[in-house]
Amino acid sequence: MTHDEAHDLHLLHEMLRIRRFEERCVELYSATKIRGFLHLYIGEEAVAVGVMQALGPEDAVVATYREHGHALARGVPARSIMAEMFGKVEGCSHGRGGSMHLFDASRRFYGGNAIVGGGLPVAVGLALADAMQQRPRATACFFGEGAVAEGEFHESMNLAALWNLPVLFCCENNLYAMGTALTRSESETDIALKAASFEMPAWSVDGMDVGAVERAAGRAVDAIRSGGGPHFLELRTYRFRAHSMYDPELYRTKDEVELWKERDPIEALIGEIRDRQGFEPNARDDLEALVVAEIDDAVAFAESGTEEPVADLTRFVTSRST
Amino acid sequence: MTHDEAHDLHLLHEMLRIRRFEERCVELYSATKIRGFLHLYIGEEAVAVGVMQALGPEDAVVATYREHGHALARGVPARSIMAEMFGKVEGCSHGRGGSMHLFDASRRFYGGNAIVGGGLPVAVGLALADAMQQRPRATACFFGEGAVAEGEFHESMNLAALWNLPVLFCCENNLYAMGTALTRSESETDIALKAASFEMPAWSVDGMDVGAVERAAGRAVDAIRSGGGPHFLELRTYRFRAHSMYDPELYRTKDEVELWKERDPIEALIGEIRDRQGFEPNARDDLEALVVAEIDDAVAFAESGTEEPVADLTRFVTSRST
Amino acid sequence: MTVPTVTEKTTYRDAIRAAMREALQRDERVFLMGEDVGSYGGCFAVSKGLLAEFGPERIRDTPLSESAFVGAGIGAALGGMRPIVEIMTVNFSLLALDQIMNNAATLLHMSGGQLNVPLVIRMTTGAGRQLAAQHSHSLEGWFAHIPGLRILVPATLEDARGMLWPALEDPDPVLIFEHGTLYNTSGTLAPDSGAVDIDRAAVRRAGSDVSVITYGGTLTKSLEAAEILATEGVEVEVIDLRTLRPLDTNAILESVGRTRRAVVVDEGWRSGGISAEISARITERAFYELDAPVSRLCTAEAPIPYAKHLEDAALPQVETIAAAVREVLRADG
Amino acid sequence: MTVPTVTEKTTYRDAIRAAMREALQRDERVFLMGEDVGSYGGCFAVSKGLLAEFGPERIRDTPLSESAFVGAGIGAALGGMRPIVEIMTVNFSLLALDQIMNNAATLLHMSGGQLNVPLVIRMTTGAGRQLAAQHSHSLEGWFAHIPGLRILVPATLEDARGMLWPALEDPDPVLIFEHGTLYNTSGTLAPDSGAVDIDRAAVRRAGSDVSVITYGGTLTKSLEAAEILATEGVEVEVIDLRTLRPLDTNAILESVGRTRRAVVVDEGWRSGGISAEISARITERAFYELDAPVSRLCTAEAPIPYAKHLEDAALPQVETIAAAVREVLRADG
Ligand SMILES: Cc1ncc(C[n+]2csc(CCOP(=O)(O)OP(=O)(O)O)c2C)c(N)n1
Ligand SMILES: Cc1ncc(C[n+]2csc(CCOP(=O)(O)OP(=O)(O)O)c2C)c(N)n1
Ligand SMILES: [Mg+2]
Ligand SMILES: [Mg+2]
Repeated sequence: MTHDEAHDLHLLHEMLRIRRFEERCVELYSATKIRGFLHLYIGEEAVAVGVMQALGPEDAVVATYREHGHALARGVPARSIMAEMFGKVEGCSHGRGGSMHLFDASRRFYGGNAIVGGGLPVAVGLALADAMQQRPRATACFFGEGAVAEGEFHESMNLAALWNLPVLFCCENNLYAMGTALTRSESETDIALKAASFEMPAWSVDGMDVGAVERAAGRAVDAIRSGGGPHFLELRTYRFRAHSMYDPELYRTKDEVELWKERDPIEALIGEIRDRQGFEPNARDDLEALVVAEIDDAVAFAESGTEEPVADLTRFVTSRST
Repeated sequence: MTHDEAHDLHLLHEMLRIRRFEERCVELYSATKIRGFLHLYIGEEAVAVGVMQALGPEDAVVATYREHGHALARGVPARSIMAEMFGKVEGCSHGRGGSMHLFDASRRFYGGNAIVGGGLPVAVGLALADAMQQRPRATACFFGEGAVAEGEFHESMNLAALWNLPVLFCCENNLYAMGTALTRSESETDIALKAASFEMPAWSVDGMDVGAVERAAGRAVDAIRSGGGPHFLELRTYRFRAHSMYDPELYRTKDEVELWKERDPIEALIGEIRDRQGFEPNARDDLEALVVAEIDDAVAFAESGTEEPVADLTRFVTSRST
Repeated sequence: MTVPTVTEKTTYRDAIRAAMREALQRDERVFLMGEDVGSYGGCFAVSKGLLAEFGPERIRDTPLSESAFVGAGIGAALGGMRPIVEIMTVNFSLLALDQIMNNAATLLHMSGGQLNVPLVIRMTTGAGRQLAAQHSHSLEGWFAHIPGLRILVPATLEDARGMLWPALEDPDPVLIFEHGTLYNTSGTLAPDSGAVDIDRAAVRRAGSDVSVITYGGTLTKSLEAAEILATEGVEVEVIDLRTLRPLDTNAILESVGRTRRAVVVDEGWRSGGISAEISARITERAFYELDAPVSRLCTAEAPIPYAKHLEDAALPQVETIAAAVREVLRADG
Repeated sequence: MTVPTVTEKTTYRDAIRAAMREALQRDERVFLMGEDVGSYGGCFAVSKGLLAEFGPERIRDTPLSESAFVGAGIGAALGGMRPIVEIMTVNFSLLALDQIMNNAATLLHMSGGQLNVPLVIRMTTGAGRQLAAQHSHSLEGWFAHIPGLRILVPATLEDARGMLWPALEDPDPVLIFEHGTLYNTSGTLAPDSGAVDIDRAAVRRAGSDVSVITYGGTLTKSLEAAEILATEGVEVEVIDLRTLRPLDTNAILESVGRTRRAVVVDEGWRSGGISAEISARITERAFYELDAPVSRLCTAEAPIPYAKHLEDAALPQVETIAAAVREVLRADG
């Protein structure tokens, strides 16, 4: 297998991990093992997987409440994510955060922010710390196109551009903010153009094509690391599922969803591999089996996890409340 | 005198009213008759006077804490403004607002907002009310270029553009927000270009030329009234005085200030009248005398005003607390 | 032909929707604006169907811009409309606090009585649904600190149905906090159920031994605790505050004057919460009538955790309310 | 050659500047960021001269974007820096409340102890300078409602000088509120004046008849009232809270346990203010030791008016504090 072939399989594996992990989450939600809000990333896997390829362990990631994919692609173990959603101490946030608040300081994965737009200023600050300490790092900040209307988006973009900070803004444009279509949330619907108005290099990328995402992110991160300041990627994608578990999806048609499903990033990559290099007959099955095993293990791990003692409820409200 | 000549004199008169009024305010501040923060508009008179020409009594105005000029040009009587700054019941806000909070509901003058950017959403709402009630009105909203960095600017611009609301955004670009130069507050220093990124017609105008301001505002308001949606004017101007009474002006040079003073909007208009039509030898003196009389009267009125009874302190906290 | 019943089965959610529909029908200046109130049908399905009935001008989906659309509500109110602004949940209202405190609450006074802001802001509040720290705040008591606002906390179907209209008639800004766990509450309501008094607290259960003073999401829990205590021979009076600003101090004092003991229950954090205010007022005005110090039962002073057992432990519960009452009865006068 | 004196003449403003300068010299991770902290010299001249000394990387002027630069402070703290973020005045902090409550105060707990936010936010608070409704808030007591924050209120030169360093050493977010009327306060300070304890309240004047519990802008007024009352034979103990979260409850109880009477004075609005919390705590823990109900003296529940006589009437003053004390002494136990 060539290096390229191996890498394609790696990308496929990563996307499958996210897809199957979340499908299992839905089952576990129905089984009331997982509770609270659960936002699925299914359909958008190429975005997180593509961008993460451009980052090294020294870089930082800030994500949203729809962040299972980002956490998995960043290397947060499936076990600790699943345990988190089960509310167990072994979870990556000790069971306190749940689906919307995955954290892993050791992997510089800073969450898991459930206030739309709330992660952007924090990402700017992480990048500021790197800049002030002269570390050639990047901070990738993910958010939806709905966040673009928020004041915090505007303030953060300006600050990052003004101070030439090493931030990679990754706008996941899936066309809807809950039930609000982009055309009803932005006067200027060309998000990359909008970003460019901050004097920041901004490209729009096919977010259903993991290779395209990887290449764009790679170029941007290279530029960022060499002092090029913040960059912006508009990643055009689509969520195949409802906004959350409680969404009757009144705002879009089944046809529209079906049309986008034809551009499934996983099937697209498989098609590409097949066309380009041929695809080992069992390659997909092998990956699927690996993924199932990983998820089974994660679920078993989560099931057997422990509950935090109630006495610890106020532990870590401050560092001294232990 | 032709209509045009009379109109030029009217513009001159309005600008002089503002200039002399504020000069008197400085004296009264030193005499501790006026207290609190006092922000002078001197140098920027052409902006308020030019824009107001385009508005009718049915239109609305939202301003900032640097709003003596807007209030005067809008027709709020000098008496009631001065009484306000003296903290008297006869003041346009009953002495409760002071310099930063001039209100006059009868003239649809909605203040007087001392939170930078805080007036923009309110202006959008006033325009929304007009749009929903199908009234062909405009709401003029004044703010400084410093406000452009605030999230509320971004949110308000988007909402106005998205909903095609009748707002005239008037950005008074005087190059500084307190001591912060535009180049250190905005990654994109072309404010009109920035505004255009909301898909809103945006022009930049010489804010030291009252005629230019009047013409631009007139065109914009015509367009707004006929359903053209929000328009944006960047009015390039300069404040000749300190930010407020407490500003040591460390951030700009005397030379820069002197250079701008050569473009004094009042002298510029006088020069123009002189060149174009000739200028009655006594015209300026006559106007100055009128203005002095008006201000003397206003000061006398304010001096003889009454203090609100302390028992009324909580009156109007709600409508029922009377 | 069936004889019409005097009451109809409904839910808290439907009662709020009915109130909005009525207001929209009754006054053409009324409109609803907020994130996903239209096409999505409301994030908690409260406004479902209203878009079809009233159209997109009056059921207005907004972009994610809490500060701008709350401020736009203020402006629209100044311009003669009667906006109902929905902030999805109280957790996002922090983004709009400048507009709420510095404009909505302030304009009337600061303008010397010239500028009324007849604005209604509705939002969901509270914990109990495993939504974790950023989606579980109970800040209504905290908002009650702000002069110029009226704060309503409907806990019953009648109030869900009846508070909106008087709120819209109020010439000043009114914030209505709907506890997220209440939307599915069901019960019966008279079909002609209409406006309620928004100035007065209500005695939801009469009792002579101790007053439990509460509101919103902890009312039902308090009533359940009272039932348990009744089996122990303790008669609890349960006061539903209904309005957190202005507080109906007289109703509180009247009850405590009789029972001489009080437990204040609320879902906000303890320090500096509304319970502290109620305790302080009782102490100031009824100190000599008290047989025991006023007691408070609030939420643990921590961000709300996701794990169910921890969230349960953080919030006032039937059992902890009952325990707090027993404790106050043990104190000697 | 003159013998060096042990104390130096200074002002509250200079003391804060000296504290910042020391911190900047001592720890290269420390930097200052906010509107006009650099070129302008600080809106209240607090940071004057620091730009020249430390350069624009460490004395960072920000655009007008309170939410973003407070959030950036949070991020920078997560990234290993020790930011001092200046919000010009508390009135503008409302724009940053989402970042403060949902991120700064929450991240450590929500992440299960992984993410410390060693951030210091300084801001001016308070009224008394005729700045009117939108520039006169006293919200420090209101911020003290939020778990996860430490709230400091330096009222003396020692505290202005000495609270910053321990605040920077605190691994968690600390908010420091500087009352605007204090900047010009002058007095003497030991040149080696250094870090102070930020966990404890202080007795600023000992007395046996009644405890006046206060902080910040009303400390001096309370001490003056105490002097007047001393001439009437009343010995007032004045407690300076110094830290509003966590409250030093023991110090309060210790004093009230001796004096058996308490007046809480603060410049916030009364309902739901920090005084209510203090009153409630005293009632809960020292009810049976009290000879009179705890009394509160706060700011009138109104936006602060511009006119001087009205502003004066709205705020606690020496005379009204003295009157409140006399009133509490009249109450019989
Ligand atoms: C400040 C804020 N307002 C509202 C919400 C409720 N909410 C959660 S997700 C969401 C839509 C966000 O859309 P987008 O940014 O496009 O991200 P997507 O969900 O499509 O990934 C909304 C309105 C929130 N979490 N935070
Ligand atoms: C939200 C907010 N932050 C900070 C301030 C303090 N402040 C008052 S005026 C001002 C500068 C504003 O500059 P600009 O918008 O350009 O208006 P100009 O004063 O130049 O007319 C600042 C920082 C404020 N009033 N509101
Ligand atoms: Mg989206
Ligand atoms: Mg300016």
